Amino acid sequence: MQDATAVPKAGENVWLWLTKIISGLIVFVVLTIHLIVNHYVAPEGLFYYDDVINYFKNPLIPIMEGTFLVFVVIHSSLGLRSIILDRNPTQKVMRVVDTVFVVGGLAVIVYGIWLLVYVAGLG
Amino acid sequence: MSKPHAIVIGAGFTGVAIAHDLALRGFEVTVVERGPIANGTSGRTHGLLHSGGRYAVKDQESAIECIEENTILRKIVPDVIEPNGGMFVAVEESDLEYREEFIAGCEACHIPIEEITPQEALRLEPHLNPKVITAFLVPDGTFDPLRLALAFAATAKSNGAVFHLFTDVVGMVLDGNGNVLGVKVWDRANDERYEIRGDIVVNATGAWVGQITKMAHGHVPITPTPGVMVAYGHRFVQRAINRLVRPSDGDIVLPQRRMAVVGTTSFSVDDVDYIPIIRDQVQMMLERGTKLIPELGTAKVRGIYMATRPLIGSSGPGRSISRTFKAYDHKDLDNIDGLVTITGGKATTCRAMAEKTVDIVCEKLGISAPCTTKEVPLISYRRFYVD
Amino acid sequence: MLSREQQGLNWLLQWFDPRGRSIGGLAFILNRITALGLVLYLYLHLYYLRQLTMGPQVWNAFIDSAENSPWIGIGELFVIAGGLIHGLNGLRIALNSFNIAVPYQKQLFYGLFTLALIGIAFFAVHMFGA
Amino acid sequence: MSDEKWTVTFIIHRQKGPDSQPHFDEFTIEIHPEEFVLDGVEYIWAYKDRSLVFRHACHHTTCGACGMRVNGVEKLACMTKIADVTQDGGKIKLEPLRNFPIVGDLVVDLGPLYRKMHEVHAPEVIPLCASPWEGEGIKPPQETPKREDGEEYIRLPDCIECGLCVSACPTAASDAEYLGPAVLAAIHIQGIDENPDLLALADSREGVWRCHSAYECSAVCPSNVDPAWRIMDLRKQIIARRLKFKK
Repeated sequence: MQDATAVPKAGENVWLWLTKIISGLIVFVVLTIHLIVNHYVAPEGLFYYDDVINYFKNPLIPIMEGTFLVFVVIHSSLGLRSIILDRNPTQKVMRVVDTVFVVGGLAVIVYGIWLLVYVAGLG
Repeated sequence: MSKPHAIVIGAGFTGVAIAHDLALRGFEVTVVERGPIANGTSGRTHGLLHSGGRYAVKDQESAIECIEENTILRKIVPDVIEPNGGMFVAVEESDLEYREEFIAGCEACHIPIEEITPQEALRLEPHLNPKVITAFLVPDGTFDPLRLALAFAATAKSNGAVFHLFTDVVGMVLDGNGNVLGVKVWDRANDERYEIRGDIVVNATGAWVGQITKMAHGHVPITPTPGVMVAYGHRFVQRAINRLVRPSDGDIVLPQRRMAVVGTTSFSVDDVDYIPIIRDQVQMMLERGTKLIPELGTAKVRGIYMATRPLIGSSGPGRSISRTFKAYDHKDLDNIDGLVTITGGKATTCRAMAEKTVDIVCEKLGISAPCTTKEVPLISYRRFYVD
Repeated sequence: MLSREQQGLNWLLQWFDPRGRSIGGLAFILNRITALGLVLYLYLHLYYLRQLTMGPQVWNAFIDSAENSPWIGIGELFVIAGGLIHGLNGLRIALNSFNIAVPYQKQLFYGLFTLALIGIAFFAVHMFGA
Repeated sequence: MSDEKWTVTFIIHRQKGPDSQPHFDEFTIEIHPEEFVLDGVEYIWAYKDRSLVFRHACHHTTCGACGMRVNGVEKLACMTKIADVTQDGGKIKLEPLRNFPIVGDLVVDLGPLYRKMHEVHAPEVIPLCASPWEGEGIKPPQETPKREDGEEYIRLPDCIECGLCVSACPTAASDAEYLGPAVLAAIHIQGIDENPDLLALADSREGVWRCHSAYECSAVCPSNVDPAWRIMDLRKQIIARRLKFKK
């Protein structure tokens, strides 16, 4: 244990926390829907190419998967970030971490949506 | 001229109060303590800030010291004290025999008391034995033992005193004539041995003063007199409840944080480093305690502990020895210069003990500096760790 | 304070060592392990999905190779288990963060963890049964 | 109460100075099962090994000095009965608290905790009514009769600054600047409405959001502070204020 800094440090706050909790809840809800939908759409499992393409024919599916992607990236980034925070990095390191998460997260989302659009377009 | 250097052995109440007083009077102060702050008798005190009522009949010298120091401590260190007063209660007809003596004694010692009806006593303290016959309100209080010591130590430290904790005094540095020049110490936390030299060594080791004076080939009459205390996990009362009797065993119940602490007994021992808990005495505490607070009988025990009072003198049963204190200059006692011993007393009177001791030290060293500890408020105990 | 060097990997031990931990501490350990596992899975998953763009042959070959390996099935069950444990415990933490049911966090954990176990058993039977 | 003593082996963490290599020493003693772990430690110091250092003062849970890990779990040694942590012929492993600098053997420097408590101006004494004291954990205050002079009763707070919560906290394990359970509880007790400085601190990088709900603090707290509950309540309060549900 070290001494507290008299000045409160930025880097974690109520908004980040609420975002983490809400994105987590959305992931939880979408995942539940995903499991139920899958059970009805593809009771034998969703493996082979044609099954996947068929699955994506319904326009609601890419929307659902896209929502899942966006919020799971947000939730996991904030989660990883709080684990990194536990190692008490300097504010400078934290700025780099934040940049990596924002740029990387956006890249992953763009890639994922491109993939969704591409696969949906195959049908 | 450089500051005179005083070495204080012991960081119990007396030691830290002396360090505080010495620092205020311009000394360079080094405190050597074999454990952490207040690990001996001081830490294990009952925690009663005496109004003096307990001693008002048989030991008026102590009673007067208590009421004076009680008032001062409330003023200079309010943040370690629960200042909620105390109550002396008679629960048996025979207790009433003591009533007149008690009133007269308190009056003689200027202890403000107020007799209240049993109904009022039970309204104030609903857990009290409903058989209460009469009750007196007195200005007792409760304190946190470690934090009281820390507050003195913190203030001393902020005035330049240096504390060597976990450091045993293993011998004296003597000159050719047997006078004390300093102490040989053993830092047990780091396992290092070294010497500290000073202009005066103050032995404030309470029940252990004999061991220190022996190292200088001196002696002090002392009767270590332990007593047992039992802490229960429920705050039954808001003020210190005393039985209206001559000081006896198990006749005080104190509130402290979320607890009630019952004490105490009085017996003699030879070895004071480790005193086993005596089961019969714990049982007696419970029996006597329930006379005051019947619900103690069903309460959960949180802690049982023994503390060793350093009573002055070398004989006689513990209860009959005065609770007052004495400071000795070993020049007068054993023709050993450079060593002063203080012992006896009570937690409540630690500031006065320090004043008296430092007066002797100043006189010995030819320093004229008045004591100001009555007026100087102590800083927060937490600041012992801040600087 | 211990310096980074003196601390060594002590912090890692303190995060994940279950000895002497109470229910809440065990829940924290599970939550952190499942979190790390799920993140790893998420990014591997996204990476392998890229093969969907390479046409049916590539993808189906990939699926076939995966189907033949018993590890993939076990891995999938781990992902489902991780998701269930992390998700259900996440509900508990979310509720607690609005100071709901904090005094009952243990019971809540037992309840939700039982639910997770039932879910895991269901999927295990579903995937490997029959 | 039987006078039968048990034979118990204490396995004690030894380390001289913060930089030396730690090891364990074993001491086998006869001790009454109803005695406390701290009594055993003091016995070992008195008769077995004078070089042992350990913290203690009040021996009845009001001072918070004797926190240590008993068989891996944070305890106040003064209130931990031998019979509750071992059996006749058994062992007791004693280690210093975690997440504080080591001074030696079983002694850690609680300074960082005291300094943080000082920085959040945690009250040293509180009005009785501000601190509920009935039962285990946080419960509504029980009606206490008014004083004879109508004044408030003043009491020492529940938190004894023993550091057990900080030692048990997995976040404090790797982030020494995290305010930690005791300090956050001290903020909660004072109220963030009345203390904007504390609101800012609680809602900062070292504040309440860093808690991972392990609830180890409340599990080991010997003094009914229930820091975990208080941290969660702080979260609720901060969310309400930031979302302007409450001015």
